[in-house]
Amino acid sequence: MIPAQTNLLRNARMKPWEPVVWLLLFAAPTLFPSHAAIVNEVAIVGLFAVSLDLVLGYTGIVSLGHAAFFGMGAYTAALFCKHVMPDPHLGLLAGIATATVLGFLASFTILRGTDLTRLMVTLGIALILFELANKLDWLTGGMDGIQGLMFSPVLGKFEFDLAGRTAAYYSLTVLLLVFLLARRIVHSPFGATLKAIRDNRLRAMAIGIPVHSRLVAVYTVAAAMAGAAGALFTQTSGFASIDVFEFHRSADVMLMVVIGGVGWLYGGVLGAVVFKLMQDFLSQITPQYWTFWLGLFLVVLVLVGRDRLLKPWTWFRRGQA
Amino acid sequence: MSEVVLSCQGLVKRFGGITATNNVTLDLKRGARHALIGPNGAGKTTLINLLTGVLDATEGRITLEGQDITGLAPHQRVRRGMVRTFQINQLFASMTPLETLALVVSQHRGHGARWWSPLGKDAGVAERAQQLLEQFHLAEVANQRTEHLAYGKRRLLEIAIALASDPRVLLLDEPVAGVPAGEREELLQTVAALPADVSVLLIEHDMDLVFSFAKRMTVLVNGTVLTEGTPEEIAANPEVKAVYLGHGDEINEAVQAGERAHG
Amino acid sequence: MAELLKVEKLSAGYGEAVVLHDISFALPEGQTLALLGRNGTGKTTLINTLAGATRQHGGTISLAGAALHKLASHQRAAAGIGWVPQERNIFKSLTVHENLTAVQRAGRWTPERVYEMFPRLAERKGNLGTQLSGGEQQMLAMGRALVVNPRLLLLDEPLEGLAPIIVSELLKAISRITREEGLSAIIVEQHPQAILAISDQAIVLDHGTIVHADSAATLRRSPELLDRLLGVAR
Amino acid sequence: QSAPFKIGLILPMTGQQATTGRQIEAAARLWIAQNGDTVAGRKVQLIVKDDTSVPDVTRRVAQELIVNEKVDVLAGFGITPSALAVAPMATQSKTPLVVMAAATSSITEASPYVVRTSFTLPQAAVAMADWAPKNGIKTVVTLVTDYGPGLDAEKFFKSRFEFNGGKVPETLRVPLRNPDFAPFLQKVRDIKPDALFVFVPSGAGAAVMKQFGERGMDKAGIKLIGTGDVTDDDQLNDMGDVALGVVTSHHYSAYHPSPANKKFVAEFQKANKGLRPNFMAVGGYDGMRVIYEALKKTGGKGGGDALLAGMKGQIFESPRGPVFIDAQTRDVVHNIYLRKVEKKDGQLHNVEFDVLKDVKDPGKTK
Amino acid sequence: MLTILFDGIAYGMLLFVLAVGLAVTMGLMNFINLAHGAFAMAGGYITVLLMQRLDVPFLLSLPAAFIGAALLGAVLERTLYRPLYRRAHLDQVLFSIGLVFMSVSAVDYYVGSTQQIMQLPQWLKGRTEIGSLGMGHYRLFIIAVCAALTLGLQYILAKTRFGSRLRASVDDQRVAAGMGINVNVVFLSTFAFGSGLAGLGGALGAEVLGLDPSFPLKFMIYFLIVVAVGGTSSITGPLLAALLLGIADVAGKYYIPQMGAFIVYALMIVILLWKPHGLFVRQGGKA
Ligand SMILES: Nc1ncnc2c1ncn2[C@@H]1O[C@H](COP(=O)(O)OP(=O)(O)OP(=O)(O)O)[C@@H](O)[C@H]1O
Ligand SMILES: Nc1ncnc2c1ncn2[C@@H]1O[C@H](COP(=O)(O)OP(=O)(O)OP(=O)(O)O)[C@@H](O)[C@H]1O
Ligand SMILES: [Mg+2]
Ligand SMILES: [Mg+2]
Repeated sequence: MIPAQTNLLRNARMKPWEPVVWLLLFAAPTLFPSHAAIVNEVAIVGLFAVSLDLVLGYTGIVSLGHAAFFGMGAYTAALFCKHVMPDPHLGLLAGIATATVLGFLASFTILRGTDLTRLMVTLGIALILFELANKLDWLTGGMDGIQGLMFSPVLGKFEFDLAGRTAAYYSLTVLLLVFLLARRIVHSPFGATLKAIRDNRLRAMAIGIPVHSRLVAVYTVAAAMAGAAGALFTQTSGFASIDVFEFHRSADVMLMVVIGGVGWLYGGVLGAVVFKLMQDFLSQITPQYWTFWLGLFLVVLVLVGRDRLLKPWTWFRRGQA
Repeated sequence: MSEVVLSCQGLVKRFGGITATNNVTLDLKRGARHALIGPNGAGKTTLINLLTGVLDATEGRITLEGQDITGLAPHQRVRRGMVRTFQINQLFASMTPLETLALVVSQHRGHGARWWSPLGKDAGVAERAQQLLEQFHLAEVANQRTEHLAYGKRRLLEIAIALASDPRVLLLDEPVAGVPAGEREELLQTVAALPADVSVLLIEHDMDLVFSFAKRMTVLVNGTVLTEGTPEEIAANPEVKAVYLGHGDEINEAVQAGERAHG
Repeated sequence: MAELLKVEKLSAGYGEAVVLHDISFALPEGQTLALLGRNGTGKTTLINTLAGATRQHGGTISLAGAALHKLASHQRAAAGIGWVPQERNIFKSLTVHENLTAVQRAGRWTPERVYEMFPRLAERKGNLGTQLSGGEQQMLAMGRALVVNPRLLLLDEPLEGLAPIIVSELLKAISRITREEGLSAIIVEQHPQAILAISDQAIVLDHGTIVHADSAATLRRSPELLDRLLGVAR
Repeated sequence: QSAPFKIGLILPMTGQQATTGRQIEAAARLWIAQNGDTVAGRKVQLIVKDDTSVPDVTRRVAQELIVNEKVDVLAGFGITPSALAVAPMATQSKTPLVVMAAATSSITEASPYVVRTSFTLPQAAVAMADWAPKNGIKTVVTLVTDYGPGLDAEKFFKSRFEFNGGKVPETLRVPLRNPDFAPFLQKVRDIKPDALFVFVPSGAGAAVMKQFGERGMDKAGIKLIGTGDVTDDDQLNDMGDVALGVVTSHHYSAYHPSPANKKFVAEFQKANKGLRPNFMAVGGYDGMRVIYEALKKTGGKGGGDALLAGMKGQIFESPRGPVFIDAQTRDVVHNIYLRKVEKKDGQLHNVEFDVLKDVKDPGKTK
Repeated sequence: MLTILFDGIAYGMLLFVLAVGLAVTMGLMNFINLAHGAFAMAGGYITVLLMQRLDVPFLLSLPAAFIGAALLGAVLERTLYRPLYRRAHLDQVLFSIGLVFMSVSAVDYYVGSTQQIMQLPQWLKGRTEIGSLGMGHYRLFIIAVCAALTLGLQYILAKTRFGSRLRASVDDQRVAAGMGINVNVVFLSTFAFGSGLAGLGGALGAEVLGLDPSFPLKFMIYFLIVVAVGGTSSITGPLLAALLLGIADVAGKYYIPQMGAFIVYALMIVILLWKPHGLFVRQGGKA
């Protein structure tokens, strides 16, 4: 193999620490059975964050309405359970399918414009879906959502238990599968064209990349992944509530991706872990004022930078001129 | 080998009240080494932007290999073999030169939509990328992020990208601006040495380079074609001298003026 | 003639990296200095240091007796520095006219006079910085430095990308301005011949230090010396 | 020494519903301060959690409380979806779930373990629909916030009011995210009904009232009536004179003239920097009583079903007046008062002037 | 009919004052400051607390809100914001959201989470009817203040060099400084001014929109809509956008109340798809 090829392939190779991360994640529900619920939540938002990173980090498209796809997946899974069958696997596929369709349609709104316009258009779409879910209460249960769903066991064997172990493993497995898929995508020539579009759209066109169809493709794929996260949400909690479309869901997932670092698939997962654990931890200590400390964390994180965060002694060193 | 490869008829581009391109008709023959010169703001860059589809023409028609491409998107024109460089570098800041070139080569070979195998999987792509790196003196910086490269190297990469997609028609917009004086000739020689059926259109203000490179020249003034001809004809054309070249003695006049002043 | 600029033992660079070492020279009022050197030898860094846009590590700069090195970048313009940066750096969200008026200071040079010198700019008054051709941006950068009404012009490759006829006119204009208005200038160029012709002095940089200082005329007449210093004889 | 008796109090402590959480927590703590933290020999421990008004967070918090903390009772619940999200877990784990705030009728039907000590919107709305036609109000336009409780209020008010012979020419629904009430109020003004019936989440009430006054609707002869959320005791005093004369129906007023209430209000204010308790607080306070009494009945043993049995059918004198936990529906039965805002001792109060006794939730179909 | 138009204009004007500061920091300084609402909230609380606790008259508390928020802006600019101008937009988002979280909790801690209600002076409470047109005095007052503000701003940006010096500094700090522009002062004063405007908007809006600690989060979307639709390159853009949205919202809710919340969002999406750079772009077209 010529050195150039080795160099090119180096990035795509699995690093030694990667299996370790996954082993730890999968060990968590067993090691800390009492925290299986939060592991499940982390896995779901982690999946959601990976989906956003694909568009935000790798393609440079800001989206503040990612909850639209999450919510679509969530409601589809709920309706599927209620009206078709309680099987979670098929429900998951159904959630993915509707989110994919929605993502494909929505992708045409993000082709043109500035970051700000895209931000607002995506946000607007999620807000409209929110209002729709509220208005169509014969279908969606309005503000109260669809409650009390009972799903059949995963693989026909594992009941969703009260402690949330089954839920955690179910979500982690889906996260792993989607993650591996995303990993493949970003290291492929297709992934490289996405990065090219992010870095310089003009030049990307000038080397023959069909920018619009790439954007449509990646946005649709990301929407499908977000839909999977939404379906998991419904299936592991037994309900779909209207706030799956809420602004704060889109905003939180964006924060997570940025906290973990954009354009690095593990960033989404890491951000989800950090954000959720921190939120959980802080709100235990001070249920009233935990947002203050979370805010402080974000401010400090940005001011000192991710790389220096764990080295407080460097915080006050002067930056260069 | 004299059939027309790229041609435009009656091309007009207006920006609000400004007519940057005014009824330009131009033919580029197969294998041409053609230079496009003209005063600053004459519309040279705009013309390239129109030909490549970066801008939409207000009026006029563009044909490539006999087919009308006026309405095609930029990337579709690239697929038909027309490639350009930019007057101001347009690079992929976060990628390395190696990745950049591998990407361009694989896109050119039709692998751009492949999502299942890694970028370096195809040995042919890697090989071609390596070859380009060496040809453009970029091998030693092949694995640095592009945004950290020195200006001269970035300029070289700009041109390497264009050549990576094996163009049939190559449009170069001031390719050597900012390239070290010693390397300019070498660079243009690389371009001149492209296969004989590749057609090249060059924009450049360095007249030594232009006259050593071009077999044919077009002069653009105020968005309009002033004249077209061989280098000899252009050099001798009084109008061209008046609006663009000058008479070649201004510098001396300036010197004399200066010497007079400083004694 | 009174000394306008005096640089002593100057060292400067970017962040921790020191690019320029121990630079000393002086420039009398009304004179022009050609600053030569191969790629990456520190020409731009020297110009930027004079303009206050790098990190200075040591040495002094004085302009007409005042200690320039103690001033912040924006105060140096008031002290009499006009700067044409190598990459032009036109303010892209301002129109041509605003690019000039935003930085204008009282003095002989007004936007109108700039338009007389570059009629092309007058025609493009309302264009945004991004809507100019490469050469027009170069002209605007020159005009923008002039309306600051400086005593010392710092020109970093001002001829790159200009049509030959403009190059010669600009050269004439520079030599006229320095002569008639007592302005001093430091000019960086890739093509030494053109610039030496209108300069009084020349210094050659290599690896961030001055390797040769001479009168421009002498250097111009010795191509073999130029070739040795710069690797180009043209 | 047996393990402490744990009450998991899940409330919105941050965000727009934060006042709800604040009032309920303060009331619960007041109850403990007044009645000690030991019941039938069992130490009572209160675990307060923030659910940020997001149902899935509520659910996870409840799950952790049940699985890790092994709480004996879940309580709190600021909004209906949160209560609904937890209901199946209450059933699954046989943990009694005491709803102290959320007011949609259907919550008690979501699980046999749900007990409510707050109120239901239909109770308040229907009381108003009964009172209004008797007091010269023949046409009413309703204005409610477009979500579960609002729709409940609209539905029950309208049907009962029309049953009583009144007319409802228009029902207006305000989006949840709505900064300006001007267009809706203008619409009402143009219709000129005898009265405007309003339900908005507490907090928005002040804005409605002010704009109502600003628009000169009172002068145009339109009365403002509504459920007690509009003249929430928590804020009433700051609303100023626009609130004077507004008639509302509700189960609790801080001005309720009973010794029990006087004591409750005084001690609540003392413990909370003068904060006036509102209907949320009384829901929390009574909820604690229901839990304490149930625990007593089990002799300190606890146990989900035993506690639940102990909660059903409790009758007691609350600061709001007599309260009965209907053993059938597990929902609260209490008086609904008609009140008018008046100035007493320099402060604005909801002064009760009429009462409908022992109102059951009309929303229960079974 | 006319009354609806009037209400819509007043509402739009209010949105404008609240958002214009953001148009300045985001559009002119290119800084994504989601904490804008926090400054508005600061202005609102300054007014309410001054009036409630110190009995300061309403008219005096308005400038106090402006100055207070501006000072707060200035202090934060010097200490926290300055190093972030050159950072990636996403970092700015993270940072300013962090500030919002902190401000929400801090206000909750010091003032409490209840709605603050302020008492307007008597002369602002009335209403004037001219034929079918009914005008609330407070809304008239808002319109007057906003009109004056718009004219003032327009003057500063168009007739003085400040606007172009600011944009020059944003385009290229290093070179702007080299051309003699005191970049730090330009940024500091702009930021403080933008924050002050937000504060004034918060003070004016407290009466109509309500005021509680979640204010910055609740209204962030509205500010962003105004700025996105109006485009970020002028003052007239956001003004017209705010008016358009205000009128559309009020009229929509009046005539088709069922459509309630959809109208504004749908309008925004349609406008942005039609004109991706906002309604009003700086002359010259495509960038
Ligand atoms: N977007 C635009 N809006 C308005 N005018 C424009 C725009 N782009 C270019 N122009 C004008 O069109 C004219 C042609 O510009 P162009 O860049 O094609 O010139 P050029 O021949 O490449 O010049 P140079 O040799 O200086 O690069 C210029 O005068 C320029 O000001
Ligand atoms: N921003 C920067 N940060 C760090 N190093 C830099 C930076 N800019 C330039 N340098 C380094 O400083 C040295 C001198 O660069 P400078 O730009 O001054 O050279 P120059 O003589 O102007 O070259 P050119 O002819 O290419 O313009 C080079 O080695 C370069 O790599
Ligand atoms: Mg050009
Ligand atoms: Mg240089």
